[in-house]
Amino acid sequence: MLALQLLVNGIAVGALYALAAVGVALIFWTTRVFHIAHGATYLIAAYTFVSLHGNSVLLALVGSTLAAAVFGWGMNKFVYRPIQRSRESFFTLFVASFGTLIIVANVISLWAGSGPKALPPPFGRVQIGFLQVTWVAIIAIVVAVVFLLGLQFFLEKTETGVGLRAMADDVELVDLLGLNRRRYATVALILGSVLVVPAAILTTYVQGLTPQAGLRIATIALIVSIAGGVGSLAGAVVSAILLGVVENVSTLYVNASWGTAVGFSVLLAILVFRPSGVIPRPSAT
Amino acid sequence: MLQFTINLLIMASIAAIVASSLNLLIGYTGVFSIAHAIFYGVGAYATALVSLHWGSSLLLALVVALVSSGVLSVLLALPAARVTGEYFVVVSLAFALVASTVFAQWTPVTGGPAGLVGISRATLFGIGLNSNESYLVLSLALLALVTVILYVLIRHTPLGRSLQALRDDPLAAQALGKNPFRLRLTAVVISAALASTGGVVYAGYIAFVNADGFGEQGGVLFMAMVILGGAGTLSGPIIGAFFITLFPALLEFADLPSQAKGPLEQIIYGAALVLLMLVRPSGIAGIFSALSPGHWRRARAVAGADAGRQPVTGVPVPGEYTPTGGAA
Amino acid sequence: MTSPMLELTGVKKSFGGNHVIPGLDLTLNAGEVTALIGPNGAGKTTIFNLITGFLRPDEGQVVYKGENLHGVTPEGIFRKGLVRTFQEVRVFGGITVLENVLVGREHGFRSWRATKRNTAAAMETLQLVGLDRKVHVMARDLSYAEQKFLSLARVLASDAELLLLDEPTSGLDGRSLDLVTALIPRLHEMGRTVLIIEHNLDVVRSIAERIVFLESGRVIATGTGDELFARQDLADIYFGGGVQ
Amino acid sequence: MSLLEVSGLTAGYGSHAAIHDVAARAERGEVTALVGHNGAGKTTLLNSIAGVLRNVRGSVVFDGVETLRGGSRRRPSGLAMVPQGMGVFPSLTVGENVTLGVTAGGKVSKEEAAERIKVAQGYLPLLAERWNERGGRLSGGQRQMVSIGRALVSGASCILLDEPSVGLSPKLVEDMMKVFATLRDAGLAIVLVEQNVKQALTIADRVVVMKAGRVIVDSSAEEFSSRESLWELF
Repeated sequence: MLALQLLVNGIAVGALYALAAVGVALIFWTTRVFHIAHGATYLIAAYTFVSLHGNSVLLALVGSTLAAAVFGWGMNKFVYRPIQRSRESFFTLFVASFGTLIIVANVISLWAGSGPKALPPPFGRVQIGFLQVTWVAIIAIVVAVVFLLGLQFFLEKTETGVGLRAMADDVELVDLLGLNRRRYATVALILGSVLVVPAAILTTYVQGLTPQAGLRIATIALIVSIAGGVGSLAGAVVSAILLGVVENVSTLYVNASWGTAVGFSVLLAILVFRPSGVIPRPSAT
Repeated sequence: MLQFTINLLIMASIAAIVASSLNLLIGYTGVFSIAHAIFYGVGAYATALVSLHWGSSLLLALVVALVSSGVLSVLLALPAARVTGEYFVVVSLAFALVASTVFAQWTPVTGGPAGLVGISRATLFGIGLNSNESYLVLSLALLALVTVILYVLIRHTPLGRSLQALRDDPLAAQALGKNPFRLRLTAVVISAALASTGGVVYAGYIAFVNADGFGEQGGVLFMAMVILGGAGTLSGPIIGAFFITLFPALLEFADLPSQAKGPLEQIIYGAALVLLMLVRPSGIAGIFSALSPGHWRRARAVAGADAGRQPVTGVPVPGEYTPTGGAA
Repeated sequence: MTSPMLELTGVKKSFGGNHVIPGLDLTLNAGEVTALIGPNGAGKTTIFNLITGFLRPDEGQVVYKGENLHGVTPEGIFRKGLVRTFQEVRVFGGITVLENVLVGREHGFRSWRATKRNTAAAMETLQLVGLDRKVHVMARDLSYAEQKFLSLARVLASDAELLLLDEPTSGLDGRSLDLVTALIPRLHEMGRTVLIIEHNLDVVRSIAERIVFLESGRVIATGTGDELFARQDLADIYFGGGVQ
Repeated sequence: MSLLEVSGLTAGYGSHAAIHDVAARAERGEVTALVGHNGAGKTTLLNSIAGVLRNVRGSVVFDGVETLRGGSRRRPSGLAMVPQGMGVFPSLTVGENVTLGVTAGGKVSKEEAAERIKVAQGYLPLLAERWNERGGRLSGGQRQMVSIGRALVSGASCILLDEPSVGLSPKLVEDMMKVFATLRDAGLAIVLVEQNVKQALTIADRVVVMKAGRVIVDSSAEEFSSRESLWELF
């Protein structure tokens, strides 16, 4: 019974991880950058929300979405693209991304303090059968489903969405065909950054917020999107939920502080034994 | 003031030892690890445990540190062999997060969040290294030793040449009889063992060990030292380590509220990383090398070394697995 | 009569239902220079990959000096005495020219002691390809033609008996082209066995003792240059049409 | 004036020039066959025309406009490329693969896009038959057709084809050549890189031979066919 409860909690957490991870996946497809600065986007969205939500929740929502989008756009325009123009390696890009995360996290802790921030839990919980589920968890699952389906629709049905999937398949071919790779990268960075907003807000409601959360969430997003199989959104979602579930269910056996470590170990083991990920993309040959 | 300077130099030398050993991976083997602080930590904890249970012999602590970090590093090397290049960055980051949990939570061994206290200063051949000055000598001597080992390994051994060949072109290296798995494994083990010696000095000097700095935060810092200084050069990581350790000390003299200093330091080196990547990815050593001709040419960045390499035509390569499905 | 050094029998390979090598038999005799020619897509590089362990045959076997190479890794195959070059230039850019050559000669810990001897041999090879004045230059600072020479020097300096050269002259012209063309007969004199993929038919004519003509992964004809280039049917295949 | 006119073109990778001082042209309603052995520089020439390469010097005039001017490497619209190696996106459907061609050609109305697709399906019936199949599930020949279809729907007046017949059966190649002939007759300029010289000659109007990065022959197809032997050109 407890296990079932933990399973539900795990799915809720995993749903939020999935939202963070698909953003990273989209950005990786188009820019080939391990966008660890996604953690910075998360912090910017969450802190904007926290500081504005006293005035109006709606204003806070709009504000944090805008902030995330602008940051993502700026990252591409002022960091990734200039570096890519001089044809530097992935590691150069990654280090620059990491540097940005460090800057943002510390500017935030100068401005807002390095201590934890919390939001009042808004809605309490409901009883479903023997399960106690918080409303936040339910909202998290619903929001994740809605956003992921929306993303799926975008990728399947719009011209730009198809272009993004093409990038995941074969970037060089996209170049050869004369498709506008730069535009796709811009779209992916803005879209990916916006997708992290609901994750940032809801996670803040559940777990609170510190400047250190940025690196943690970005690492989760990166490892999840790689373990899921590069080029595969479904894989990212599956491994995000797997991570959430393992994290929570493992507390049956070990202290809760080991949760993430156990979850990561599972994902690392998957990568060792199945380097192409949970759901590998179709082979090019 | 003198003690303050000595303290800084000791910490900088320790950092330089770890950064130089990490450079063997990032700069010379093409394995991009952010997990290296783990082995620094293993060295520190090993020393603490030796000191608490078996006494203060430096040599014993070194042996235990070398062996335990070498053995543990195989765990990291397994994915390094399977997951190549760029993906390993993320794998190592995840590794570092797992390790920081282990350091902080495995209370029976590591003392948990409280850490291990009461570590004594080391003795070498029966002589106690009790003063800070003697630790300065120890740390500088060890840094010199590590640098010499790396120099000989990289410039004058077949192994060093093979590692660099693997870094520059794994496929061609394989065609010339190099086993990528075994080479990466060897490099990771050697590099981890060397890094642990930094932890040995650290634990004896500070006399206290807890999980701070041995997880992802520390890992990022060491990576930053290597990159800022210049990967793939012997001097680069040392320059980077001294820069990152000493530069914040200047802030000590600035009139700033104390809680602002930490973040400000971090912002400075974060900004240095971003700017350097935008302007000159070969690091500070790369800037020097651009100014002076001749053998300094070696100093060209590895961070940018694979730029413009022609794509592999044709074959999927067994043994060169990447999660992109390239090995399908 | 020379003994067969390498024997491919019934080798098949397909990629995603595309039968690149539908069934290949090929024999190389020790000490011969054999050229593989044929239109693009005939499967020449695939054959190299199959021989050197970068790809595994779906069926059939590759036998080197009586030993089946099935399941041997590329590095293992090198140690048995087969070495290859790649179509594109693949030098180790971050180490010197001399070090590049040493990499192909040094294996395991015993080579520590042999460094002096290895260096002498490497220098000799570099002289052969005209890079002896650039031994301490970083490989990435060489010109394209020089990098091409260096990849050749690397395989020559190895102790391998069978050299597989994938388009050693591509992208070269003038003097560089002549240098490579002159080099290959010298390998022959040194007792090496050479299998070469080459599109420049002038080069093929001047160096190959035996030419294997491929089409769609099959051997269509084998013979000397004079024999093959006189045949109209082969010209038709090379320049047009498929197998009728 | 020719639709596409290349002159003094030198291009390559890094510091290595793979083609030197190349001049060539392509006319509307003509098939220009570009032949030569591997490494002769054919693909480099195509890539520099298509604006994919960075190190390009010289002049490429397309439809009266200099496309290399001012360091811009933009592909001229009206020029479509069918890259080497059956370039389809394996996880995209045939429909999505083809529709990307419309996107590559620039903004058009929905009606125009639908019309172009219909026309392309007319030339290549396979496209309609397999519209919802994933690219990764197609055979080599089918992929090539998708790749050609994608070039057609871009609204191009000139199509560059890089060795489209490699790895295809003679029957498929023959069918493909017929498609090219039809397109030529519809007024398109076609640049066909082929190693299969005889095959190319069946539809070519002009033949350009490259060797070691230079153009060594540029002649009409009849003139070229009257040569005794081709061996010395290779």
